[in-house]
Amino acid sequence: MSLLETQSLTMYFGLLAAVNDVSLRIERDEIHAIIGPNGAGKTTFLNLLSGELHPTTGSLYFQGHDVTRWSPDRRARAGIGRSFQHSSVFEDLSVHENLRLAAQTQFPGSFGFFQSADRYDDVHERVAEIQSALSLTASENTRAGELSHGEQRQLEIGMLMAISPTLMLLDEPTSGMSRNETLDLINILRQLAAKHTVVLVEHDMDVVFELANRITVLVNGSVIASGAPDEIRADKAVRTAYLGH
Amino acid sequence: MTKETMISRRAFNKAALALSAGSVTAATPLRFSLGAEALKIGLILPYSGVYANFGEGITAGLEFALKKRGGQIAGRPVQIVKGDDQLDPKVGSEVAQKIVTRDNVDLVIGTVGSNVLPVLQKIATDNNKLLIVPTAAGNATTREHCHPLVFRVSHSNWQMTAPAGPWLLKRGPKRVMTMGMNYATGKEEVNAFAEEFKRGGGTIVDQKWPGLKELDYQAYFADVLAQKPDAMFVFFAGSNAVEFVKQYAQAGLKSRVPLYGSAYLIDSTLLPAQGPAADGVITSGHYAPTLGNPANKKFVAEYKAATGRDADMNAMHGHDSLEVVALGLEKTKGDLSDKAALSKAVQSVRFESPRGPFRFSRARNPIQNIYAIEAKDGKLNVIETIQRDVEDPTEACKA
Amino acid sequence: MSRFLVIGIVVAACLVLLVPLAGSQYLTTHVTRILVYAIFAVSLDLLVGFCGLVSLGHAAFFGIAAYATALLADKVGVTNVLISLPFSILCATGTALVIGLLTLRTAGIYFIMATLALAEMLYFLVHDNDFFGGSDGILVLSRFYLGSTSIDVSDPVIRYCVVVTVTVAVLVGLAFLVRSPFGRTLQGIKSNERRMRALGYNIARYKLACFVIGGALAGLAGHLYLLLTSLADPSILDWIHSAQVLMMVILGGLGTLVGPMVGAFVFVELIDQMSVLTEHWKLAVGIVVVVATLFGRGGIAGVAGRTRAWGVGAKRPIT
Amino acid sequence: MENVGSERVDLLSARSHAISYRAVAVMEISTFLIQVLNGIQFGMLLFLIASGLTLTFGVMGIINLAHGAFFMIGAYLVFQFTRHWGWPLPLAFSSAVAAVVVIGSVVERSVLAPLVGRDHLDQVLVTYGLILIFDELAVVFWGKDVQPAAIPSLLRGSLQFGDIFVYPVYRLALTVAGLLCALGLYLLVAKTRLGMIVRAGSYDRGMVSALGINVDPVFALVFGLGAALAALAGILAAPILSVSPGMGDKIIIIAFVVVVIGGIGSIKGAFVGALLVGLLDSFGKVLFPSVSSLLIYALMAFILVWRPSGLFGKAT
Repeated sequence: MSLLETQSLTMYFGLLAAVNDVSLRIERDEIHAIIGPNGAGKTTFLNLLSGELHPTTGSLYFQGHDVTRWSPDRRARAGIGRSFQHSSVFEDLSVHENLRLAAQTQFPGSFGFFQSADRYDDVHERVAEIQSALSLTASENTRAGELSHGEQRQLEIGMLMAISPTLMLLDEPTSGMSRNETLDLINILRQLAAKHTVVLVEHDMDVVFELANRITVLVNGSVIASGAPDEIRADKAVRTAYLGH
Repeated sequence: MTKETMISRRAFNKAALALSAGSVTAATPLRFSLGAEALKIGLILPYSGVYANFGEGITAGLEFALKKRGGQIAGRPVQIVKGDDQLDPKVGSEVAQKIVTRDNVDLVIGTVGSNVLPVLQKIATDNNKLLIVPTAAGNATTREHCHPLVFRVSHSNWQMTAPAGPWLLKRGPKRVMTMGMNYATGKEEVNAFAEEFKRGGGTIVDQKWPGLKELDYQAYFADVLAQKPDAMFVFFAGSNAVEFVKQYAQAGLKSRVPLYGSAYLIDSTLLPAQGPAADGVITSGHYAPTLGNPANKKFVAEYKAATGRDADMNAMHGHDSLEVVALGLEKTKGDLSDKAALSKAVQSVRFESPRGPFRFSRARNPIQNIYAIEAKDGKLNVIETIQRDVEDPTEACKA
Repeated sequence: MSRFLVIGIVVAACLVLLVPLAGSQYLTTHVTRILVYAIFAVSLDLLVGFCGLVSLGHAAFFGIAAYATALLADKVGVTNVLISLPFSILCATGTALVIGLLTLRTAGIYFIMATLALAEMLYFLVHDNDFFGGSDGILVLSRFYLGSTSIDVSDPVIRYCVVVTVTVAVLVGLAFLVRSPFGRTLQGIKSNERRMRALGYNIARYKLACFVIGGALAGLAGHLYLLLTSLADPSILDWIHSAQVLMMVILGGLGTLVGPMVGAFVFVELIDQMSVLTEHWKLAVGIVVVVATLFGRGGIAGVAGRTRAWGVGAKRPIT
Repeated sequence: MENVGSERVDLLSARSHAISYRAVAVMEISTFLIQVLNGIQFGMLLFLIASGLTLTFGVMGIINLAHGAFFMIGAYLVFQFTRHWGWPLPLAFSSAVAAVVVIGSVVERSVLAPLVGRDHLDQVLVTYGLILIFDELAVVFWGKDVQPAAIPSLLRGSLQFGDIFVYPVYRLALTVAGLLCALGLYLLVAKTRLGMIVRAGSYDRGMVSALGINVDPVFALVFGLGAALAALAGILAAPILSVSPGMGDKIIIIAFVVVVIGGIGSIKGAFVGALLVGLLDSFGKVLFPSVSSLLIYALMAFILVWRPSGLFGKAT
């Protein structure tokens, strides 16, 4: 059984099919990249997987359950975590608090009404781990809104790490990053991939071919190719339609 | 509470207050021997909000009357402390608290809204102050809630319209429809009329109670046409009265179903805005500026000369409130410390008010004439006296 | 918490304790009233400032509790606060639960208008119904007591002590609440709802919990208000009343605990002083509200926070 | 005595219920027709105000509680121009609308433009503050008394068919004026470039700026149009309502109910919402008098539970 399976997933905006009849299987432990030109429907597809959008037709199975109509939070609790294309951190809150909010979802015992949130040690430890893994410890008391763009992207990944999802949906994690920051992030993602299944939407082909062990190409909402990186590299249709040479 | 127990508790209360609060002002002897000590009157009225013109009119009338008395009552100079209750009980209770307990006035005159009066009365009587009510007309004030220190100068709601019941029957209409704003005053005034009308053998075909926030009464008029009553008796006040009278005339109803109502429907502040729509409408009330008695002629002329304004019901209420205080205090020689004597003195006040002869009932509500007043060409004319010496039922008053 | 704030709170607490000793009954009841509104404002701030729920119907819960207390006293003769307090809070909480379930399906302006609509329905229900005393409301003539009749809560000084105790309890409780995981979650929802959902939080449930707690606290304020004035009348259910409390919260500073209390004080005093100075006080209050909202971001607490010279540290992002 | 009194009231209200139920059963066709006319007429009045509100929101994203002030100012200005300055009605009428547009633009530039993109909360508070300011300015300029407004002599009198069907000419004129405005707005929104922007705005406000439009003149135009419509409503309503400080406050909340029922930003929604509220109000007063005040709020609550973004609003 695949971890995630989509069956003829289709999403219309008005008369435009942003995602058209996509049937795809995401296997456990793979890094599955979704690529395609701008406007190909990659982010819409990711939103369908995370539950921010509900498909016009088609269905979606996660670990064998039909999750097509599930809300985003229910999917998150079931183990589908995501990052956003434009950093979506809690700008008014500190880095530490951002991570803590993510981490506390993993400790059901940590939901009190009166005891201070800082008194829950297991949550605290988890946050500390992530902070040091991402070298964010120094800026833990900084307002997230004041972080650099690259740091915000890292924090975004950190929050995803904190909820430890079975399936990670990453929407252009390296967008707007410098070369060095991108290299750091590739290392982090590689470590993550060891423990999680990842669906990666990315336009930086270096990152894609560096990390992915399967690639699906979307053009105008439809899948034109899906396979191992080498196959995709060699695929004529992809080269003409997308890579342009 | 009887007068005796109240008085015996007064001293106790005062001592207790002084002890518990250590209040300097409360502990100051209220003996009048100081002579020139100013008489502090708290004046709590709506100066903003929908009935702000009531507050203004009453104040103007009161200040006029005070000026006529040389600014003195029973030899004491008068200091007036004003408070705006905004026709809002939340604000009213705060303002009353401030004027009664902080400014420590000798007596309170207020207010217009029957929704604000209960808190005002509670605070005034809890602190043993004389309260003169210039307008607020809720029946309960001089029935169940009556109190030896609470005097009303205007009228009770019942008084305003009850005499119109049998009177209207005599005029001809047998089947009457009523309409009144859906709040305490509207209900009391309309129901008092309806009750007396039925007692006399008339029929109330239907009763409508439009909400306070309603703007448009047109929807009710189709029903009036369908049920064809002989007459319509209504209570509306303020801007709602303007809207109702205009819309009633515009709907072509005035010539089909004659319109009657409480005097609040067409008072002289509203008449200019109502214009010809008010012509021929007859209301029942205790006062109109055109009353022919000498006291009124004098009042209207002097008031106009002194203030430049036309006298109206509110000015008369303000004027009479001050007269009641002045005449009462003259009997006690300006002394307010003996509450029983004070209550008795004010109770026995009699004078020729602009509205006609004025005296208090046992429940401390005026006994007065009720007139039929017709609007004609921008004037309010008294066409006849509906009933002389109307007294609000006093059975419910035990104090 | 900065040293300045601690000192400020201690000074304020001392002043509050000294009030009855000043010996003025007016001052005592006046401060009582401000404290009642402070609780009311802080309860609304829990919704607006901590959870991002802008409600124009919050006075409904305040009013329901005041009416529940008045009806209990008037119809049943129960004037023991130990009974009427829980009863009235229960009524407010139940109402908040129902209104919350209905309105939280909507968002943004729709939520503002939905809360306003339901509160207006309650207003008319009470206003047009003789059981609730109609337009004049219910005036409670008997005195309230706490447990035994020897503790007379209608006495200004005792009532003051009760209200001060409750205010402190509410503040301490809320201070713990906003630092708890639950409180932090609310702040997360206000900051970025979409992200919270992606983290797996069931937003609707948290919002409802917040709405109901806010409603219960507003009910507490409503109960104390009735002890103070003895009158439950329709104007306390009016949406204008909600708007006024919203102004207190904004004036004082959203998302803080002390801010709304300061806002309540400033707002009450502002209207009080303005209405003495000029008949056209509404003009002045209107201008203050417009200017304060346009330029005074973060309210009084925010302005004080930005003024570092005052020593109020602006380093801490939250609390 | 007092017990007897309250019993009496109950008896009376029970009686009036019985009568109104009977009225339902035998509601004659002419009565029914009159109520339909009343409903449409009140609806058109509401539409004139609500359309401005919904435009302001759809295009600028601003919730303007002070929209009722334009309604009030329009009525007061006509009063000032005709009564005090003796201007002929057409001149007074058009000058008043123009003046309100100017006042509206000043308000828009000075106070509302800075609020674009800010919290609804800030908008609610600032515009509530504006209500206080405008209402009090009316008191300062024209006093607290209710001011007169007469029906133009041409439109006085009422139409009569048979015994029961009597209807004021002026109200018919008001209805027609409202319908004409609705038609004009429809054409504006359906056929013009401004209309396209409005439609884009009601779908997604981000789109307006994405279309590369300089928003400032558009905002000013839309706001001015909304203010003009509200002023028109105030002027037309003045002869049947009362010209007094705060006259806009009573109607603005109902107008908001209309906007929310129809879906914020949608002119079509405002039109349908206005008719629904107008008819419900008119029939509710006759058929369910004891709860008529809360009916429209109940309708709104019901619609929001059913469709959380109103009838024609963009689903969120």
